[in-house]
Amino acid sequence: MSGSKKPEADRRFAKFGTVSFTATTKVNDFIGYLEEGQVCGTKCVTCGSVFFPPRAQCYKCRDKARIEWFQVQGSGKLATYSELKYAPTGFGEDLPYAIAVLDMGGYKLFGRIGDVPLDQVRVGMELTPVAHELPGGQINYVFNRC
Amino acid sequence: MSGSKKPEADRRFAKFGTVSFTATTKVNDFIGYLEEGQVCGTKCVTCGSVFFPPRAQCYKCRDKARIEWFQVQGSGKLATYSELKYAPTGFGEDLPYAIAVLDMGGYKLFGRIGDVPLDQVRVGMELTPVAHELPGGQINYVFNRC
Amino acid sequence: MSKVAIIGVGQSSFVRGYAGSIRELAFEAYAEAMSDAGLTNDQIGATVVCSAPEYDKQRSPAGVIVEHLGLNPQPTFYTESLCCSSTTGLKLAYSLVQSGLHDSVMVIGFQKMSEITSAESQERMGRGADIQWESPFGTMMPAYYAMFAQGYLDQYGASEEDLALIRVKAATYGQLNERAVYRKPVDLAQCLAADPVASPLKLMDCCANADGSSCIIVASEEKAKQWGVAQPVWIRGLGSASAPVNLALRESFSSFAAATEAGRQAYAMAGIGPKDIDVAEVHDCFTIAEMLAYEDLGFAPRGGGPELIRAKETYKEGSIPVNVDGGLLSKGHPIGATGGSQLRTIVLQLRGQAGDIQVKDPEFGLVHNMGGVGIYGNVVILGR
Amino acid sequence: MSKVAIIGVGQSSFVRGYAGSIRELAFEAYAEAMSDAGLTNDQIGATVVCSAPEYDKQRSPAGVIVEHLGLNPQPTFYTESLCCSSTTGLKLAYSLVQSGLHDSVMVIGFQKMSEITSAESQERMGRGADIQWESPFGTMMPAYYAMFAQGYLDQYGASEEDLALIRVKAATYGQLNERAVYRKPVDLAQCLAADPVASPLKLMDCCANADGSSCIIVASEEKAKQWGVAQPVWIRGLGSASAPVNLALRESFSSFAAATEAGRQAYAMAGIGPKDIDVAEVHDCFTIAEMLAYEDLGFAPRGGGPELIRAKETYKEGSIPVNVDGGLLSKGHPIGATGGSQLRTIVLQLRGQAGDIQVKDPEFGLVHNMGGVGIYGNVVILGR
Ligand SMILES: [Zn+2]
Ligand SMILES: [Zn+2]
Repeated sequence: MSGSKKPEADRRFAKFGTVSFTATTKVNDFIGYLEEGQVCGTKCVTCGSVFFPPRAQCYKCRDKARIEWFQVQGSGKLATYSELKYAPTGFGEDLPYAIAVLDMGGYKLFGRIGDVPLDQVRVGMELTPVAHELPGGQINYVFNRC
Repeated sequence: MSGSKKPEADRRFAKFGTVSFTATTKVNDFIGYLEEGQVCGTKCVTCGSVFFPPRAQCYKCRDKARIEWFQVQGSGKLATYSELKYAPTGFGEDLPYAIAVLDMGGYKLFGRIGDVPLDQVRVGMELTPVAHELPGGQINYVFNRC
Repeated sequence: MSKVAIIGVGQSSFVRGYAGSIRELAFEAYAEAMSDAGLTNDQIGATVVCSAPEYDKQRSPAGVIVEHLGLNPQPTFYTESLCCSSTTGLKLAYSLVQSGLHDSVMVIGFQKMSEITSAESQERMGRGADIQWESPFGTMMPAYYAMFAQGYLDQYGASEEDLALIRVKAATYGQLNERAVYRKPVDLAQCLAADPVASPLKLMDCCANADGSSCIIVASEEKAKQWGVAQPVWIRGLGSASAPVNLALRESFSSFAAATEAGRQAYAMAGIGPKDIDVAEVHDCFTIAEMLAYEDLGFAPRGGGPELIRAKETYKEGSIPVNVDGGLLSKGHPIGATGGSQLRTIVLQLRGQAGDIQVKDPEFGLVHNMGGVGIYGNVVILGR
Repeated sequence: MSKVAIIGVGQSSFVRGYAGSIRELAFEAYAEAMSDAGLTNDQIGATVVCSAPEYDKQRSPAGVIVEHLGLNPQPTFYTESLCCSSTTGLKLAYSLVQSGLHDSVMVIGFQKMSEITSAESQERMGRGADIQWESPFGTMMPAYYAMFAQGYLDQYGASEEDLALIRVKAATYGQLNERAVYRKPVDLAQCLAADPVASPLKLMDCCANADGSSCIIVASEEKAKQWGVAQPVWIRGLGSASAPVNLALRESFSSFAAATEAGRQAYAMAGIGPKDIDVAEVHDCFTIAEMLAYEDLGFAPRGGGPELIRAKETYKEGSIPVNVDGGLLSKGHPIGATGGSQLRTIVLQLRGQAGDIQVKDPEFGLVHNMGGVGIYGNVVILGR
């Protein structure tokens, strides 16, 4: 996989999440893929490290790193979660919602529970990460039933 | 001298300067005096230390300190100054203006040049600190010709 | 290797809405510690100022604080590691003394959380996580700790009642602490009936914000003797570690790797084990945090924390008294001041000056102080 | 006492608007320093992360940076002292090694000033002063330094042209520095004709903001030998001091007491004097700052700074080459990264690896790094 890179003006990451806090990153292609419906991580071909969240740099290989994108596929096990009764500034409209960690085996994802009713969420259940459009042109990913 | 103290809701310091950045302090009486036209410092009666800016605590005497207010009187010598061509956020309307340090002998004041045309300001000139009302109910002190 | 002593401790009252500035707040702990140590400013070689800076309007707060305390021209070192800033400060102070650079160092911790509005505070809380990959999902501190509570309860079959017992203990001692922000009694039913905040944590599982300051003065063994310090308390063990910020990179949701590693280091340096600790202060920003600390520090085996609190072993009369000053759950949690407050409690215990909460003849005390959700972990072992 | 070495140095390019996050920016200096030292992460015992935090959206940046660099579970110590944060970091790193707590420590300095908007940046600048007693008058950094320029020119009868000569020197060398943000030639007429910013300082008297990172790796003498470091550079002298924030509490407006005191300490620790220094990096955020440094460090007597620059004695071929990498005036000033960049230049000089700007066979080099308007002062002396 590859993606276009516009170092000077690439602020795509401002689209990530209900409220985005940072816009400039070398892994902005994550947003490009997400908009195409793909949740992607990166791997370093040199050493085999798998990165989620994705990274454009590998601390094991430094200048010898070769970074490529890969698509997160299949399902994982819910490692833990919490349902929020209060939300930080800007997230009030989203309540109630749950944040969670999904264990994909070789790596984990931090994100939100998607289409599971909150009273049915259980640690250990199988869920799948999927791209998710938000109001106002924003986008994130959520963990849905398989 | 003495002044009333209302620990819970005393936010008088919010009136200090064109833009005030902090409202809560144990030397809020400074504002009370300033509104009466007096620029005041404090002294510790126990050890004789003179404080400008005023302090409600004395590090030499700690729990043995006895703090009293005194009125800044007479004139001082201009130690240094600078005329600003750009201003920080919120101060644009004040341009042009000069910030300065006035040496009163036993203590100094950081403040603004008052009624001296900026092209006539000179290091060493004699000036007097006076209370100065600002738009919007704000207040500070400036250094005026004697 | 020569030893480093704590020779003075001080703390302000922890309150809601301190009626003064940060420099005035810092003065309160400073004044108490200086009187405690019997020093004057010329005997302080350097300062380490500790806070989480986003709660202040003042940039670079160390400058205005040391100016107000009359501690120029001594150098000042500002440090931040979220909620464990002042135990990080203690480690730096130890190293500045042990390295021979300074004879004595003052560690000043403070936080005036009421300096900014509650909305501003909320916004900053959101930025305490990984702002690129976590905050955009709508995170907050209680929900993070709640994820560890969920992970822990699920892994070991513990109950929300076990967590509530920790709050009941905290309130038992908080009532005795005149400097605590929360001094009301709390019973089990009240904890379990409290409003949910982030499942499975409820209101009574969470500590309160507070404004406060703390001050710890350390000195070389030589200076402690020269200055005639009556009851020096020695820094016996120091451990500190970090973990990834993003929870996606953590191995466990029923323990904190940074706390476990910091504890291991501190025990190794002190040459003792968990059974040698006579009194401990652990970081109980939430009830689950104290439960994890029991196990991360080896006071209980993995999964054995609930039995420890059910048997009241962490009460003052138990085998390992923990947070008998009321903990953060009662005292409140003025971020930068918290670690220093914990250190002060242990120093007073080791000196036999802890009053109502004095444990019997302690030889070793331990402080466990965490930054963020297990991001930074510090463990300090003090001894007579 | 055993020695502490600098065994690796790295720096990013200093640029306007870095196209990446702070963790990615920090990586650039980290990667260069690690390759320079020939180390892997398991050889790094701890990190000290240095910045001025108000320019980031990320709270507690140390956490995300060490996560990204793979430096968990090692402890991390965040420190801030405005523009001299990374030389403060160096002193802490020295003490962590010299105390025996860690064998090696990495000092990471960074600043991404473009992370926030220019209006937000302006607002924060206003809060760099004493927010209670100075900021309400409408202060900003150039005006503060301008007050020292006014005080200095008045006291010694120096001219604005003397200040401009310092900028001309900076530009001479900035053209040679591929990592500098400002690489154009500058002549005297251009300096004197530049728009006024805050009298008597004009545009060319001021350095530019920039995004950048720096990385310095220190280790014990034992480890430096064990790891086969070819050209260790030794930390010979360390000095640091503070001064009151509020200018009303300063004695002089033609010198910085904190720099003078820090220099005195560093010379005393190294057992040498100003005449023994072969190359120096001084904190030239404004031209007046370099002029004051000449005198505060003893390179010239009080009032003798103008003669030093007029005679080109601080050029590469002069008696005391200063800022021959272009200084902050050319490189730009990414606050937390600045001190580390200065240290890197001196390390390269002492190793004979400074390329076009190499001075002849230097034995001792000096770094002078100030925080705020003389609030914090650090002086470091390095030797072969
Ligand atoms: Zn790799
Ligand atoms: Zn006094």
